[in-house]
Amino acid sequence: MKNKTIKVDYIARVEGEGALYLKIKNNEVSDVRLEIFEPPRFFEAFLRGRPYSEAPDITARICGICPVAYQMSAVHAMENAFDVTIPPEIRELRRLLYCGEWIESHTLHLYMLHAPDFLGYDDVVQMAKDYPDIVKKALRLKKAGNDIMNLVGGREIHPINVKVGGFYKVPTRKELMKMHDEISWARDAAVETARFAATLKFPEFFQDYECVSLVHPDEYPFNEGRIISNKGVDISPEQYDFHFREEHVEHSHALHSRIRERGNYLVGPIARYNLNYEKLTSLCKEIAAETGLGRECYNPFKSIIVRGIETIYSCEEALRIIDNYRMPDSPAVEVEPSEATGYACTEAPRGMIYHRYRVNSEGLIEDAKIVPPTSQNQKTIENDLRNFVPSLINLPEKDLVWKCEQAIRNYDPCISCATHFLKLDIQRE
Amino acid sequence: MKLDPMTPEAVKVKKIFWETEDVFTIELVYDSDEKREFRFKPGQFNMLYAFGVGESAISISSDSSKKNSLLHTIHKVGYVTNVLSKLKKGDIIGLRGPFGSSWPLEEAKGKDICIIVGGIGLAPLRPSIYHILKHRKQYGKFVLLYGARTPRDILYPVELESWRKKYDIQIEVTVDRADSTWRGHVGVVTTLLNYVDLNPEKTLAMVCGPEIMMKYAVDELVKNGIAEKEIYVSLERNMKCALGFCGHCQYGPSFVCKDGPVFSFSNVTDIFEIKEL
Amino acid sequence: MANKKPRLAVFKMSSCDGCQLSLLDAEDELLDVLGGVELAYFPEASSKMLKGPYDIGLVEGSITTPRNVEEIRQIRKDCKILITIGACATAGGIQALRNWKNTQEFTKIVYASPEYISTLDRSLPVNAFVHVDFELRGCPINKYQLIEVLNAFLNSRKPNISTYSVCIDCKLKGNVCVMTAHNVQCLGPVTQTGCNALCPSYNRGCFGCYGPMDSANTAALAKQFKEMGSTKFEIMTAFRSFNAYAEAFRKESEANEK
Amino acid sequence: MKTIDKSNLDKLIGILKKDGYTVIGPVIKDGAIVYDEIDSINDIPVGWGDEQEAGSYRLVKRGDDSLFGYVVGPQSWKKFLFPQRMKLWEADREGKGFTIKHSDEPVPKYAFLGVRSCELKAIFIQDKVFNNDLFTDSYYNNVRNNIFIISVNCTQSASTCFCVSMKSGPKAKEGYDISLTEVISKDKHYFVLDDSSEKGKELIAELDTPAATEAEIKASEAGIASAELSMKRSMNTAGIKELLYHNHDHPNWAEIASRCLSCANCTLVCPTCFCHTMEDTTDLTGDHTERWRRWDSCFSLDYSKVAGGNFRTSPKARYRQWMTHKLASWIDQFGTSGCVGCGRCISWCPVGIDITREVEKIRNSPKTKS
Ligand SMILES: Cc1cc2nc3c(=O)[nH]c(=O)nc-3n(C[C@H](O)[C@H](O)[C@H](O)COP(=O)(O)OP(=O)(O)OC[C@H]3O[C@@H](n4cnc5c(N)ncnc54)[C@H](O)[C@@H]3O)c2cc1C
Ligand code: SF4
Ligand code: SF4
Ligand code: SF4
Repeated sequence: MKNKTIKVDYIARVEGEGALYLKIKNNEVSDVRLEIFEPPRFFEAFLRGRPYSEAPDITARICGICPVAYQMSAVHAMENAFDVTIPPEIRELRRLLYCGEWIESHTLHLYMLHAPDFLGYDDVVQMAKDYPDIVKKALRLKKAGNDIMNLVGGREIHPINVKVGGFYKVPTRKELMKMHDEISWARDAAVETARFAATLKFPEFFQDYECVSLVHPDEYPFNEGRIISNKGVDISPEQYDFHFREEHVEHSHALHSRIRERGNYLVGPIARYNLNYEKLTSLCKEIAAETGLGRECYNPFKSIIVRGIETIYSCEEALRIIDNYRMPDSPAVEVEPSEATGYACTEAPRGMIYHRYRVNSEGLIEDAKIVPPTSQNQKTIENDLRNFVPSLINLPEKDLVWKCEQAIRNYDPCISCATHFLKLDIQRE
Repeated sequence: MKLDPMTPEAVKVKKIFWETEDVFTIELVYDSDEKREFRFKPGQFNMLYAFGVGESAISISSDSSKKNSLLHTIHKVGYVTNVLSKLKKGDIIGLRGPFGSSWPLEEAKGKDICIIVGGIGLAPLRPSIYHILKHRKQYGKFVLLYGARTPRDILYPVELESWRKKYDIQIEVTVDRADSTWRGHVGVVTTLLNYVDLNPEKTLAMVCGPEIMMKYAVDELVKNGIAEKEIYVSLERNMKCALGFCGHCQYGPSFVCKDGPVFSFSNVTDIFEIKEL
Repeated sequence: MANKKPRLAVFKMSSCDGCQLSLLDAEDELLDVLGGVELAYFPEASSKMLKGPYDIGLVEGSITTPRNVEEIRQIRKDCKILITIGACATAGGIQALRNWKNTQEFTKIVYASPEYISTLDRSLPVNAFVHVDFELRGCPINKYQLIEVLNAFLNSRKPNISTYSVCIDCKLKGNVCVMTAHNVQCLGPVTQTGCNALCPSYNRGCFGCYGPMDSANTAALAKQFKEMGSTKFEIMTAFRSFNAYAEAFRKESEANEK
Repeated sequence: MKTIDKSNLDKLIGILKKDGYTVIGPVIKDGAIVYDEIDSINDIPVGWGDEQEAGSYRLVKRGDDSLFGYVVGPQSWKKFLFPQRMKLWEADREGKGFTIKHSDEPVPKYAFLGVRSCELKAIFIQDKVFNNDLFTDSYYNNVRNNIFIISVNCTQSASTCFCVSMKSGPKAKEGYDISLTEVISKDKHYFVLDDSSEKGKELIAELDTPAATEAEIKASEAGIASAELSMKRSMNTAGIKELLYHNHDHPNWAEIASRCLSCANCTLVCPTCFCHTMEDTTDLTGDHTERWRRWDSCFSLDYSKVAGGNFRTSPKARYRQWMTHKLASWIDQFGTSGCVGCGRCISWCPVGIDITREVEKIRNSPKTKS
């Protein structure tokens, strides 16, 4: 069949609501649109007029899946605006919180949302029937991440302990040490996870992405670094707006982001991995080699292995932080708001987030800009589909739809973030 | 050793049947030994426990001289009573009790008896009615005034009829809302006092029903010249432990669970009118 | 429990997904919970999307678009028991902040081509449109409370969900009150419990995730905040956050507007 | 009367621990003094005092190295005798029936160090509550019968204290195993000790506790007297039962309700408040269930709910219930006031409602009963 119209209403196992529209003409994709009909929630608008100190709590609510990345980006942007310097102990605790979110979120996506695609299940509950041990381990691993979020952040969704300047309360060494054994277990489970991911069947599909990620001289990036791409971007977060531009397209409630000079780009695990491989621990590198991932990855389907590697990293980093922990003298430093603009980029599990705030002399937010990972990837997702679908053109419709959804889920798209659910609507003419 | 009063004991449903659309009666025997006897005084109540769901205070509605089983007549209103209503013969529930004070059947000896009940309030008084009918000679005139919502809500209609036929008792029934079959009184239960002839000097009254109904009934009784100390009411409050520990059923200085539920009106006169006590 | 497993459906309106994620975050109980029901519709977790009717429907998110309105009406028809989960679904959520603003302007702030955006003027709770059988509060909900509600419905018992103040749980936990001991503004005395007094346990004042408790005396608390040194504006923003459109909080924030 | 010094006091803690007691004493947590397990005298807040006012509590440095230089904090001993949450029993479904199991955990054995006179009285009051004319609460009594009490007489008072009015302090007169009065003079720091119980005498025998001199006893009495003299608050309890019973429609109730948050803090900090509720939980299969008892409060709306209505919905009626119960109906129920004058409900009320003032307001303009 050369021309076709297929319509599937919803793509499941992504966070949020959207639709995919595909038009196939002469075995070519003539139009592809990732439609995001997640209702707009206007965060940037109602942040205006609110005290700067509320930004971490409010922006956490943009996304229940990666609230830490949001609230920490807000915190960093505010600290950037007011020139706040954070003692190293607090910075470490913040990294620990990221570790928690990465472990939790990557495990969720890897096992509960993405693996069923490769194995042909509707969901993890069905998968659990055939792979009970794997699923139980997955849940335990995910819980280890959530335990960190709970202790450091207060709770796993919308943590309450984060504030501009530090934390409300910091854990004692004893409290942190209590998690040590479980996280050591988690590190081993993460190694098995990466190995498990590598056993899945991957289509031969490579894309020449412009990978964009934070790069830090000493660390695998969570909360700090320059914005670097493999095609020449090398800027600080302050310069983000000069190089990246958001477009509003008709079919989506999310804004599409582009690099001004070149167009679409990729953020997320693969981008981070390709640009920061050197900063990974030796165990990560060892497993990357063992699983055949190599030093670089351009097959989006293999993002599932990269998530495994990053989960190992997060566990090891968490252990390092716990082992070296010294309780800070005070849970937070004083913050003196002033009229200023602050910028920050941090790495959510799904990719880089950009926050910019202009604050007035009373500490009220005058203007806010937030660019979540999914809107940065949206164009790239569409491109992937444009290039991937022709190879599938002869598949029965059901399988074709399945593959398309799988390709979208490579990105762990979080459409709540982008503003969130997918509706697939393929037309073949 | 006395059993821990907080732990329910297993009892078995011997019979369960619907009295009206939303009121049912269950008959219970001890699960450990069906011959084991229950002891209680008319007016007392039990805490009935539905496994995993919770407990409800329910008055005993059977004849206290029949000791091998207990009857409880229950209005289905919420979680616990809903689950109880679905029990089948042979099912096991928990029971704690009996608790609380009882109707003054000793003090009532030699006196005329006027029982005024509304709705489910007939159930807690049924054991007293059995007692008085059984010892009919010890009491004077015996009047039962009963108000139900509609003719279809009248409890124990067959039994009422047989009492009327077999014993020396005046029974007047009224309904709030009549239907086409109804030939009896319509209106609030207190109006039935117009149809009875009591000697206020030697009458003892027992009243049970919604609090508002009891207020009116007591008012009327007092107006008719019956002394406050000769009027008894049965009160209801939220109840959790039934032992006087949890505090929920406080009614001024009293705990309804152990000082009540049956009170001499003269002991509560001062607080009966207080709103939201 | 009945032989036939009850059919569970999870729906999303305008929200951050956090509340439905709570279910997936219940790692220890997840397989038992989902094993106890037939997962008929839960797009965030499953590709299997069965048509109604459903026995229990969980709805996350507030109603903010014409599309939401249509959906929620259909969901009500499809679900025997409808339970709203979270501050968005029960009170309009953080996005109800726009209810005090002009949506057109809001749209312009965020989107370059506002004409593409279709949205209602206000973000409203589900019960503004359809009857709701049980409301589970929280931003986000507490996963243990969610399991408790599902568990209670499955076992025909009353959910052990308290409607009293955060203070009660705060004291039961043995916390030291941040308001009396540290002069910190805390919404706990007028906020319904559910989080197990999380913020005070972290030396922070409650900011009201679970919305007003059953008899919230917000005016008295606002007066106290003032005496503690808060400005009207601070009091206004305190009440106007994640449950801004819940009546008691809405009124108090409006009383402190000017 | 004897005296004991700090190091022997520390030894006493050791002896108690060796005897299998969990020793509980005052410790600092998050800016207040609470009761928790202690290992030695070093866990006790040295040199700290407290400043309390209606709706406010602050720890302050005293400038000496006293061990007990503060009064009472937000917690009381009731959390050990009558825990906030406690499983009464659990049950498993078995066929059509079920079997009930009680906890086989050993009953805790507590030694309380630093029980103030008002708190001791509060314990006696709860003894009456949990042993009424018909029933005894074994859960309470099992723990209660196992405790060892070291009381401490107050030598200072907070502005919120009014134990003198309630005849419950500042000196503990009975019911302790050992009582201590701390004395810090220019050159000496010691405690005047009274061992009134057999058990107390037995333990003290193992320590170095010289007989107290007259001067030492005098110094300790002077400390107690200064606590009494410095007490700022008071409550006139004459005829208080009738006063409150006859003023249930006093306009002040509505006025209080305009300030009261119904947050229940007063009932939870009160050392005598005993109201609790029951909760039944099930596991997901529905085959295992547990009955829990949890502190409740007359300020919660569910407290007075019954099928089809609620006996006490207005905050006004809830506050009235609390105060009238505490100060009036308690006397009818248990032969004693329910208030020991510890002042906790005053300090820990977030809006600073003061029970002594509210009584005073009613007393000053009583509505005579018609
Ligand atoms: C002394 C006494 C005797 C009673 N006798 C009878 C009787 O013979 N027949 C009858 O049908 N009903 C009787 N009731 C009322 C009966 O206890 C309630 O209707 C029943 O508890 C409702 O429980 P539920 O779980 O079905 O309702 P829900 O409304 O779901 O109740 C939930 C909770 O509220 C509390 N509660 C609700 N209503 C009451 C209430 N009225 N009294 C105390 N606690 C309540 C219970 O603790 C229960 O756990 C009596 C009540 C008392 C106090
Ligand atoms: S800290 Fe807040 S929630 Fe806790 S008791 Fe104080 S006022 Fe209540
Ligand atoms: S803000 Fe209040 S309701 Fe929310 S988590 Fe904190 S204490 Fe709980
Ligand atoms: S009522 Fe107040 S002062 Fe009296 S004992 Fe209770 S908390 Fe202390």
